[in-house]
Amino acid sequence: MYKNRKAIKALLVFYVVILGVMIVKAPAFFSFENAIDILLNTSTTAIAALGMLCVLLVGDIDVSVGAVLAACCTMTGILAKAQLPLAAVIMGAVAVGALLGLINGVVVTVLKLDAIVATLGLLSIYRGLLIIITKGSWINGLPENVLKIGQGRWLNIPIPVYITVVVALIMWFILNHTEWGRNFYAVGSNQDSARLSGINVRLTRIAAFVVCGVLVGAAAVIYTTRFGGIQSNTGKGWEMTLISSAVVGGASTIGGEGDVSGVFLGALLVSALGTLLVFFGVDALWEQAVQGLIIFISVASYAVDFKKLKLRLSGGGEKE
Amino acid sequence: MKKLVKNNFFVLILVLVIVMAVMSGMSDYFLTADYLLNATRFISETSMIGLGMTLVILTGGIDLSVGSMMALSSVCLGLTCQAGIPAGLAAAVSLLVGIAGGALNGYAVCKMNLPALIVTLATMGLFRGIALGISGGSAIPIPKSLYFLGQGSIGPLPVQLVITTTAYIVIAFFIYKSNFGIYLKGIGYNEEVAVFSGIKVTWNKVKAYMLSGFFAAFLGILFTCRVSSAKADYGSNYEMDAITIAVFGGASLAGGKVSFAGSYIAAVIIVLIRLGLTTAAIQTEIQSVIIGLILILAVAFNNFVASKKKIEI
Amino acid sequence: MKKHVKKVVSVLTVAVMLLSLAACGKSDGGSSSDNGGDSKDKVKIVVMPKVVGIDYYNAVQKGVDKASEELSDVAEITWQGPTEATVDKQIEMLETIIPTKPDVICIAANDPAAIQPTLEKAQEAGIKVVSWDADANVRDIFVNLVDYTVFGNAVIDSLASQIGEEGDIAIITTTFTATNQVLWIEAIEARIAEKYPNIKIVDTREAGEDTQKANTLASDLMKSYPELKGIIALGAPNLPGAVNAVVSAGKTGEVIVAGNSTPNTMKPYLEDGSIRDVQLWSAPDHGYLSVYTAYQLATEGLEEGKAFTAGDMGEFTPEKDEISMSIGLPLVEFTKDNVGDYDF
Amino acid sequence: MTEQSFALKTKDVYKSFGGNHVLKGIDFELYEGEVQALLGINGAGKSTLIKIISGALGQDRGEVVIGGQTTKNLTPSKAQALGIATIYQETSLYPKLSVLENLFVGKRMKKRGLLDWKGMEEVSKEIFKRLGVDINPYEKMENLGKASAQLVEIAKALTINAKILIMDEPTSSLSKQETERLFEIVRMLKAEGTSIIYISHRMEEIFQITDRVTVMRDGKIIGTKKTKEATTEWITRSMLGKEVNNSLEKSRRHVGEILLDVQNLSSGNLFRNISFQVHRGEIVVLSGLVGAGRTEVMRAVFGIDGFDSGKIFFKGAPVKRHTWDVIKQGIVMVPEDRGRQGLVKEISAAENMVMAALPEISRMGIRNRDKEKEYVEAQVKGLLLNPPAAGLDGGAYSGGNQQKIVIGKWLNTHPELLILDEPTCGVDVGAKMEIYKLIVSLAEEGKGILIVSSDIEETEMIADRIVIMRQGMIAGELSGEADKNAILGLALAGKEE
Repeated sequence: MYKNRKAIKALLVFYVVILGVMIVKAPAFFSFENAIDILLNTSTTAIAALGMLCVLLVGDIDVSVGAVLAACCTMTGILAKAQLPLAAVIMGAVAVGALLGLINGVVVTVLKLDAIVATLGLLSIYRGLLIIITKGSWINGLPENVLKIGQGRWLNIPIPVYITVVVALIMWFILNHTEWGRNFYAVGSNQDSARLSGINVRLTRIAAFVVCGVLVGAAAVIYTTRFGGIQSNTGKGWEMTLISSAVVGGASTIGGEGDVSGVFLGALLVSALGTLLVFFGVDALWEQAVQGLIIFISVASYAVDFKKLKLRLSGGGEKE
Repeated sequence: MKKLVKNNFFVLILVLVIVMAVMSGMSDYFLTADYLLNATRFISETSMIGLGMTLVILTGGIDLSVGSMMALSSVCLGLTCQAGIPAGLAAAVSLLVGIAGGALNGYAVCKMNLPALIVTLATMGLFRGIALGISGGSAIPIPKSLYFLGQGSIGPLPVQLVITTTAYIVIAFFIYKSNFGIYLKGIGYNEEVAVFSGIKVTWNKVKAYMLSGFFAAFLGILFTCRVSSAKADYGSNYEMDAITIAVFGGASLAGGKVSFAGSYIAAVIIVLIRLGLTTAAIQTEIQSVIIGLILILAVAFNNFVASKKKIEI
Repeated sequence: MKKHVKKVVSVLTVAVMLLSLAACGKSDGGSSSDNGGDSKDKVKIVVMPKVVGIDYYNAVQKGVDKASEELSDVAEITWQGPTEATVDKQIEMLETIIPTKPDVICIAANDPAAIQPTLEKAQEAGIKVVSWDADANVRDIFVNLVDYTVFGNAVIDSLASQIGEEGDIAIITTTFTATNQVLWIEAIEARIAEKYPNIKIVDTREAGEDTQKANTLASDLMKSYPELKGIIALGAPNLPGAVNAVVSAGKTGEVIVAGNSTPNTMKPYLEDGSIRDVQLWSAPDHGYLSVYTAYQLATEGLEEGKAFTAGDMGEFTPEKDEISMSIGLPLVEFTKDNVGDYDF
Repeated sequence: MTEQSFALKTKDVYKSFGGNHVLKGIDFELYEGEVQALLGINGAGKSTLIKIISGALGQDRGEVVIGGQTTKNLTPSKAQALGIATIYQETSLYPKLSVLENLFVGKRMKKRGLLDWKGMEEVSKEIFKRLGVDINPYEKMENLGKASAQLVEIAKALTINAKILIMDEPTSSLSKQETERLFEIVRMLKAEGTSIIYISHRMEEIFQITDRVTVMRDGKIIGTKKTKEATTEWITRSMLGKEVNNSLEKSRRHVGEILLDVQNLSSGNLFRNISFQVHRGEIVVLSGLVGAGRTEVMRAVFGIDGFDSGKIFFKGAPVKRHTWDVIKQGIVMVPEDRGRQGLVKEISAAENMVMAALPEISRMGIRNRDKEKEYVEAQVKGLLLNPPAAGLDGGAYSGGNQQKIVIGKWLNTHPELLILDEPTCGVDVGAKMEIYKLIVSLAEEGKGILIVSSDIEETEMIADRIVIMRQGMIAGELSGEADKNAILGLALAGKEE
């Protein structure tokens, strides 16, 4: 149950600084509507980043998520176009995610490959197959009943925001209060002793990939229904967004570390960056550089020892 | 030579021969001197990005920023030339930018103790962002005097081929013959032992990252000279190519174990497959499936061979 | 010894898989029409888009396929493009195609300058070069979509007429590195300077080709510039994102959106009035015309001022331009009345 | 005795790894409620036997009978369910997780299908109380020291009510006090009917705590005796298959001028005001309890960690800040944790042995293979490396020979002062003597030797002078003739007894 408070602390400091700057520079940023929009835009990233968290927790990584997203979106589109009921559409998308996650997990664990290499190869395979199958065409004109998920509101708050909160709560619960969730941490922290403790390491790692696939599938449903159309090249470069979100939120890329609240804050920062920069009036040409810089700084800030900093601020130099 | 065989070199050569056979069966043009000489331009470029990556993987790190660094170097070259700085000096500036970028990566990884994957993920965005910002996104023409580097030939051999092969030989020779090589190997396998052995761990690792940045920047120059203009969108996804090559060539991402000869041959194989399939008019999406499969199978096969060997000892 | 046998067997297995994959790839790959006949007598034409696997070029491919079928007895047409819209991938593909000595290469260049040496090489090898979609610096003829200026003007004119020729507008583009985007934006800026002194471009941002990003950007722009009157969204995936943002902010009619996209994507928005018109051209026609132009170039040659017949599209007359000559497509404006007539 | 029932029995167990026969027909018997010592030099097959009993490995042939029940395809979880708990030598903990989490991985408590964190916390507090230690269950594991980690490892075994407890060198990083407490726990468990397999290289412990002794050699059981009836001679002879000479020549050494002079060294709350000297040709042992700050002082001297105040001189000149400069000055350090700090297991012994000496061997950064070969061969011969070849990967050698490789690495730099941190930790009896002899001969050559050791017998045998540290400070200094009680008194209470 150890929490990586350091990352969350660093992130919170970061948030305070950013919000402070925004209050001075762009008060228009602080509106209910904008807050809701930011949450809405975070929803897909946050949900899928929680999936990435699971894979990172067991000490693996999944760079095929962008292609999995595209596959799940396509499935959502096809099923919705076939006028299937909403539940079936969701089930279908999630099932595709789970299946691809399963393939990822099996390839990584059974062939004993570095996760980054295996999922890199699979990324290329999924993308290729997807274009071959869909012939690269877009899916448009989804029926109203499914669009409600992405576009509907309840109590003036968009449905995806609720979904995100529910998924986050479920993941928090799984990761902290179930055997499986804790096994993710154990496997990522020390695979050998996990094996000796009687944990089925291979199955646990596969499970992490499947959970990741399922959550990407859930994100895909929202992604698809928000705009009612799917491009076959959806999700290109998305793996970097998800990994950044998880890592900025304090997840370790070597496993065993990271939690839901951190990853949620990380996803929020990563996906709100674009909005921040628009309000801040950063020249669009430099947007990417500034984004990279902010992510760099936020990650680098973990290297700062807060205890030492505190010591120094409160009179410091006691050591001498 | 014994060492090479041990590094799955033999397997790679066999794969190469098979690839050549399959490709020449699919297209009549494949096994012609012209075609293959021309192909070496692309092979050289891809293998050069793999060279820096192989070095970084040797230390147990990874460098995702190479593709972006390539774009940044390209744009720097274009802008400095445009500003009227002589071509040679402009190229030197680009290389310096590469080394500086590598030093930034190295500093964050080694001095601040951050995971390489994360640091270089961030600088990947940063470098490309800077390239975009300073260039404004548009293509910048470069002076004709530079074309030779990308389009010229030395005797019958394309310039890139000569440069990259030389770079590989120099680096491989250096790693084999110098203290630096065994230091990197020691650091890659067990950093703490290296610290206790009085090896300048930080400095040696930073050097590896700087070399990676240097080669990425060098590639940026060669590439710019081949296509005769500089642009901020060059080199996207090259980091993935680079990792593929290094791992396919026999490197272990855990560090310590790499093969330069392996990386070189791996680049030849991967590029020849890509080019050959294009020549044979195979659709790119099918190509990507094939290349993905080959990557997974080849690495799985390498692991299989390695694990067999361990038991035999 | 045993180990070596095992190695060889495994390698052979991989090779066989590769072969079979490649073989099946070849059989259903592309629109090459190898339905018998001696291919040596046929005119070989390679058509290369900026990128494959996106909807727009699929629409173009339909036209290419149609022309390819009509010309199947006399020409062999291959459709090949990179999976990423970058010039380096395109150059690499071209370099490997040149040795196969096709008669004509039709190229939609991702970057006109960068691809120049490669195209020069093709010409030296006796290959005719047709640029289409996006121009190149070296070519025998350019099959233009719609002239960049004409198109840029049409977009801004449409927007200006809807916002009363005054107010703040913002532009969402794909990337700052894409040539057509740069030229369109230049045209739009020039037109504003010339005709609409009261319109001001307050911001230009890139969304890639990502509907969600365009959507986020559009809503951010509306909040950041409360006075915003119009948004120009360039790039087929970006326009629906921008329109969606306006609709969900409840600002339909207050903030006008204009831009280019495909008819199927925009149909629901055109029909419910969220957007008045969408500028584009007929993508299948473009592919069709490019193939016929290439065929004409390879067989009878093209001369400026001399009309030729492009299948069922009628006659086109090449006109002189600063590099060689060009022909252009007519602009199509999709509205809710005609959007049903197109399917791509 | 015959009516006593067996807690565990193995019948004719065989195991081989790729043609290498590690176990050759083991019939091992453990009575209920006894503490049985399992002894053997490294490579005798102890670890393999234990892994088979605890389900981590499967046997090729033979049976494992637990509690009268013949097991089939034993796995770690099945073994656990049968009441077998193992405390491994190399700590098998989860560094990034909390102590609480570590205690319960694989056997977490549940309430209505959910994890019962409260319940687990209570149990953990109870166990720590029983162990008499104060460890916060919510502390992150990697923040704990090695001794605390070992205690958590023991606590972990207590969380399942184990019927059979296997302890593999449980005291290797425990202090005397902690060891005593551990023994109390062992006696308590024994009284409760738990059977214990106890593995240790420390003879005194064996006689203190065990009921029977089993000695293994070469994959076979050589013999089992009641501890009361066994003698040290019998044990060592059985382990080695020959008599060992336990005496060391101390007299031939000539103590020269001061080499190392540490003055008032302090660093945070790790250590304060540390002063001592090491002379040429002298063996100084830095004794004390685990956690007294000895390793930390050595790391500071060697330039691995910094320090706040104080001075270190070597041959009159200040010692430099960076490890590479310190090595050049003539100081080297054989670290405590061979696997993690001393030896790169994946590269050859030869490469390990030249790694630190490269600046001297190479010219302008380019390696000189011929010269390297000379250096390596000199060490292989001088250190009696076994097998006498340096081409194998470092990890392929036994513990004692790995230690020789590490020492060889340093001798190649021609040091004048060697710091050895727990040089015989995890080294079997036979190899221990070889290492002692080596250390003595180095001192005879006129090198200064500084040893950190927690092994009192070792200290008595080898030291010319003993510096004792306690709670980060120097507690006192004794001559090499001082007896155990004096050393222990200073280490425990800060005064001689």
